Amino acid sequence: MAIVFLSAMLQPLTGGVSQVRVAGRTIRTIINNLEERFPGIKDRLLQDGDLRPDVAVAIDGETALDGVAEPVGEDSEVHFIPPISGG
Amino acid sequence: MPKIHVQTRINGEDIDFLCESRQSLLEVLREELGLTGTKEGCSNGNCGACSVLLDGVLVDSCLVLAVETAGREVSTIEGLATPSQLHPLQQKFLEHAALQCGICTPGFIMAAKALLAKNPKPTEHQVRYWLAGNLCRCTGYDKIVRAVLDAAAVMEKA
Amino acid sequence: MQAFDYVAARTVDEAVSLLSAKGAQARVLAGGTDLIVQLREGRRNLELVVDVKKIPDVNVLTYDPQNGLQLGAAVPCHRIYGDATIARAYPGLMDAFQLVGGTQIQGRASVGGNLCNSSPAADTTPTLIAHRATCVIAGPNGRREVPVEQFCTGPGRNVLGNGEFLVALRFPAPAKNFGAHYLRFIPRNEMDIAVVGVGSSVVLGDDGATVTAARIALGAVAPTPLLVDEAAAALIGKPISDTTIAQAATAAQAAARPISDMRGTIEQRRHLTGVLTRRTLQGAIARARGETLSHA
Amino acid sequence: MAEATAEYKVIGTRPIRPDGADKVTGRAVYGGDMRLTGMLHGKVLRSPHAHARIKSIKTAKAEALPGVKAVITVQDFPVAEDRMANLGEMAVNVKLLSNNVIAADKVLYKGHAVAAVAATSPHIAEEALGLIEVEYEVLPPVLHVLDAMKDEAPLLHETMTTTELGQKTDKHSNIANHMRFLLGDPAQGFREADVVIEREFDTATVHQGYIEPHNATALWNEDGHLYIWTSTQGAFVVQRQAAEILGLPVSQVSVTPCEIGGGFGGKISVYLEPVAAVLSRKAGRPVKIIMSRIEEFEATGPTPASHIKVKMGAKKDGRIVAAEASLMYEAGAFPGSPVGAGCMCIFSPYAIPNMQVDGYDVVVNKPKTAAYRAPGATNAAFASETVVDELAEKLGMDPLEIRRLNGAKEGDRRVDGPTFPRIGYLETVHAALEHEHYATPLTGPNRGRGVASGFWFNVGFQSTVVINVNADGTASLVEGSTDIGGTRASIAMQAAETLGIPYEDVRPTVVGTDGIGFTDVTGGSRTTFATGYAAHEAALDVVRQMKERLARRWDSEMEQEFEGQAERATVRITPDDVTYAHGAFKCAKDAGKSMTFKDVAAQMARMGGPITGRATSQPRGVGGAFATHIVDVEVDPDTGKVTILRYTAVQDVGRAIHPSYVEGQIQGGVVQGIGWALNEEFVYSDSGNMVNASFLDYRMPTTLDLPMIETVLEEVPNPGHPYGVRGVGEVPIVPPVAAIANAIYKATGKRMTHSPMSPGYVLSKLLE
Repeated sequence: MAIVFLSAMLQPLTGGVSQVRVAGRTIRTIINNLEERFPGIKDRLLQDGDLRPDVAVAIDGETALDGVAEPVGEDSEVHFIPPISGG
Repeated sequence: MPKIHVQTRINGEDIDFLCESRQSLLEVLREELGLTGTKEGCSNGNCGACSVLLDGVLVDSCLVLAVETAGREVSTIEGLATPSQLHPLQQKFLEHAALQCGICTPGFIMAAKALLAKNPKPTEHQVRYWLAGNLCRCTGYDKIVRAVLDAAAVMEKA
Repeated sequence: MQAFDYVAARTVDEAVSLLSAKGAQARVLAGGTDLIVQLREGRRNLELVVDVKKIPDVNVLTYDPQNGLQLGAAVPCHRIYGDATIARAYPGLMDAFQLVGGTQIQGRASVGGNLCNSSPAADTTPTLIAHRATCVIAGPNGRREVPVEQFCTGPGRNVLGNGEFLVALRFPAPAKNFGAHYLRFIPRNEMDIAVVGVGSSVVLGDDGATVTAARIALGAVAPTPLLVDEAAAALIGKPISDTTIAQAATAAQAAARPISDMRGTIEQRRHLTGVLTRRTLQGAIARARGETLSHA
Repeated sequence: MAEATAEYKVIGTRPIRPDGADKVTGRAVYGGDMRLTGMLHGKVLRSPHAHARIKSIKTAKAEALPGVKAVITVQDFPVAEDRMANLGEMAVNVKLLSNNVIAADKVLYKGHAVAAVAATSPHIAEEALGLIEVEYEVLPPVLHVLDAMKDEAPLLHETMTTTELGQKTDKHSNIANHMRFLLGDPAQGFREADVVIEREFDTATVHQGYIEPHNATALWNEDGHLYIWTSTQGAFVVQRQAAEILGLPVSQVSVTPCEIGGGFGGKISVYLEPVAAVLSRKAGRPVKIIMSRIEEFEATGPTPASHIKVKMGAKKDGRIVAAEASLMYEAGAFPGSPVGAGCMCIFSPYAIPNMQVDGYDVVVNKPKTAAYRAPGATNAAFASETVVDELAEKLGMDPLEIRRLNGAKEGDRRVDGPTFPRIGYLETVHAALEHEHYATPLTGPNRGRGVASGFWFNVGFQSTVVINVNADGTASLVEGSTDIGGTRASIAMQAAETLGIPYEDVRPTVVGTDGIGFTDVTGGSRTTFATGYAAHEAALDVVRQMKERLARRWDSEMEQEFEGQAERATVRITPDDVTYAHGAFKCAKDAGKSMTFKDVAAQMARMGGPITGRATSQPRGVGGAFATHIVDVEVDPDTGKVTILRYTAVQDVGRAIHPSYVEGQIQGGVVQGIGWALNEEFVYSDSGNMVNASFLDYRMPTTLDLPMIETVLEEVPNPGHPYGVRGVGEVPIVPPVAAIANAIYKATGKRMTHSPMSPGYVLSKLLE
């Protein structure tokens, strides 16, 4: 069960919960499971089945590259962060 | 607007061209004569990217009307190297990585050439004072000053 | 850039006739480092540009200890301080002539052009005033002379009438115990327009301690460069002291009428007027005593 | 710092860049140098108002001017759809991007493009601009972030509502986005703190200041294909933006990147390319447009002005226990400032248990901001690094000691959540502490020494590299990363190292969208890292193919030696039996068999034909970069003018591939930071007109304003790269503003809370 960190931006939907263990071996299933627990959170993360353009996923500190298909380890840390672009 | 026929010398060659009186030497070099080595950075004399020598004197070619060059001698970056070899300044700029994007490099090399002709053994401060009319945004100037000092030393020996 | 005709005049008379025919629609081209920028940015529209650089009279550069310096209006800065004798005779002039723009600008810019552009912040005018320069003007009615402190009449405006243009500047030979110094304040160390500029000169008595004559001229703190007699009065006839210098600085601050713009505020300019008056007087006094100032 | 260490032959050396001769002789072709047959010159008509509605545009008089071949307005562009498009590095709203290229119904900043002309000369085109009649309904502008955030402020976008903590609201406002990052319990943290410092800061709008103006040449062919030549940081990103704005399939847009005269993030968004394209289609001839320097300042993408509040609390022993910040950034005319990156960088050098950072993205009537080297981080570091300095002073600690005590290391958590991988921040602090500069006391009146640290993420993104082996044993490397800082060399060096051949034998060529696979921008400090990664992989591909060819050759030789004998079955040579080191292939099963790289290359035609290595990369393991800077200044008490006496920049560079160009990136970033700190700012009139839009009054440092910039390359190899490379280009610009502010405080006793710290500002503080 990966540890999903819920940022300050998502906490209004999670009643202030900032961390939760969620089952799922890809980001897609993790988000689906999150939706069941915190309705409305899916729309904040996905758009037409893929990550929203203004959302990026970091797994164990690594920015995920394969979007919702990204695999997630058994006790990985998952963070939803803004995407970064350089100068 | 009738064009003016101008006869001048560029890099040791007699050149003549037609231009309007409102065209700068920079514009004629680049757009009429295809000598695009002299670069445009600001077109109002504040960056030195368009530096050339006019009768041996360092000037911004954007602030010289092309018609003014009649009967005078213009030297641009294209005239610096010999067929077989780069000028020591060109060589030292490469060895010191004294350029990154390179847009200011022709202007700096022409300015440094004018400096060393006047003052073959300049101090660091004299190099910085002379080159203050040339802006560079990539290098922070450190390696440019070192390249000019190094070229001066090499040319002094030659 | 608007289209215009270009003529390279060969003589003063030819230039005068060309200029008179076109009035405000014609302008003299010497170094061009102000004029070409104004034309390119549409701040000035002309039908005719009269290039004077081929006229001998405006390229004069002569000096002798008796008659002083004759400086043609179109002589570029680099030629002036390139002449070792003149540079040694007038260090106070060289302070300003070496500052106008970067090296490239000094390859073209002329002192006459800087004066005729008549910017309140012109680098050369305060030191021309401190050196008691005289303007030699040619025009339809022949030649006339105007003391340089009267030349500028407002931002970008001067006494030149229709068909007139500046031919040369005359400087008296430096008097015994004469010393002058010009400083300007700029945010960077090069390539800026002066926030404040001050040109000061003094003549000392033989004792090297009393001031027998003085001139303090301010740049960029009034619609025109400003000769401040009250500041000179604080020094003349008195022994040199920090007090008299401070009084001169205060008088200069009082005379200044600065504005706030992108280059500086009123308070900053008023403060700097005092600072630069003090520093230029100290420099002028040192030179009057024969010392040389370390230079950039 | 590694010269060619025993470990590597090429990496760590300082060879001459392959494009060097062209650049020092003036032969290199930059975008502005383009000359095509029948080429017209384009000029853009720009709004004189900072905020106005366009009522009508009449172009008849302009079209009638002899020499004018085309006049266009927004009507000549396809209607831009209000949707997001993925452009490689960034996602962008197509409607907002298009409206910035050419105004639709409103102009939102002075200089906003309204129309454009193509003519047989630039002068005629300029005259024609004066004949275009535009009727405006002028609206009140809003020019400062704090004013724009007020409820009663004039609204730039009537339909825009605020996204509050990720949730779309229906509140109409100039605040496009309010985001928040939270870690731990800041309120509790501040209760435990023995010392708390709180300060507010303002930074002015600043420009990248690249010396080459924007340019674009376009030819929209009669067959519908669009060719673009331009100086850009990313040909593929220009291709996608042009395709989106002009409604073309990507395959119909070919972009050739010319040499680029500096970008620093400012040459990623398109401004001229779509305009030149539409002019070209209407005129039926190629069109070149070059921006004037005034247009560069008024109408490209500066970095945001900002207002920042910072509050930090520490225990007596110096441990920072709580930190809060509120960052308000001006996005310019359209939403999308780098406030998010600023929020994630502001406290990143430190491991702090309780942090809250709020970021506000606010539109104002100024040009839309674009990236500028570690975008958003320098503003933030100015604030946080000043407050850290104050904490040290209040606690009687050396400013580097408090940084060492709190320095972030592997496993510490950033405010946005993820933990750090192996990083080198503490190494930079230790190196600074032990540096001769820091050990040498600074003496003399009105002098002060300041320190500051900085962080930047760096990015990976996508690159493609192809390596063609030549018959003489040399290699031609094809890549898509435009070379602004010597990356042709740093990429060729990595390929040469992996191929085991000399650097001089690898000839790199930068090509456009028709010549290589997708490659992201040269930016984000990624080029030597990510394109270098692909070059390494492509080189491995070459070696692998050579091993396969050799295995077949040697196996067939075995066939002769064992003519029909039984043992033949046991001795088969497979590629796994072929080893390669120091330019020589050896056969593990037969010491007598070996061939050099050159031998194999020479016999390719006999061994299966041409060998082309190919690799694409989208690397993970992007190593973030840290820096710690030391600066000595002298302040003239009479004028407020600050002189830089000495500057030392310590930076974790992972592994320096070409040390001269790594030093160059650091020196260039430091000097841009010095300009930002001392004299660079956009000065606006009340009506929203930039009054200092020239290199005369937008004061960038000259040679005479600076000493030599000393660099210390700390090498903590990035495990995520085969050669340990970290991005180096952006972090050097992060510490300077704060370091100089801290130095001025030590020299004058006055805390600086505004940038630039111009003589006028410093004097006003001295006279307080």
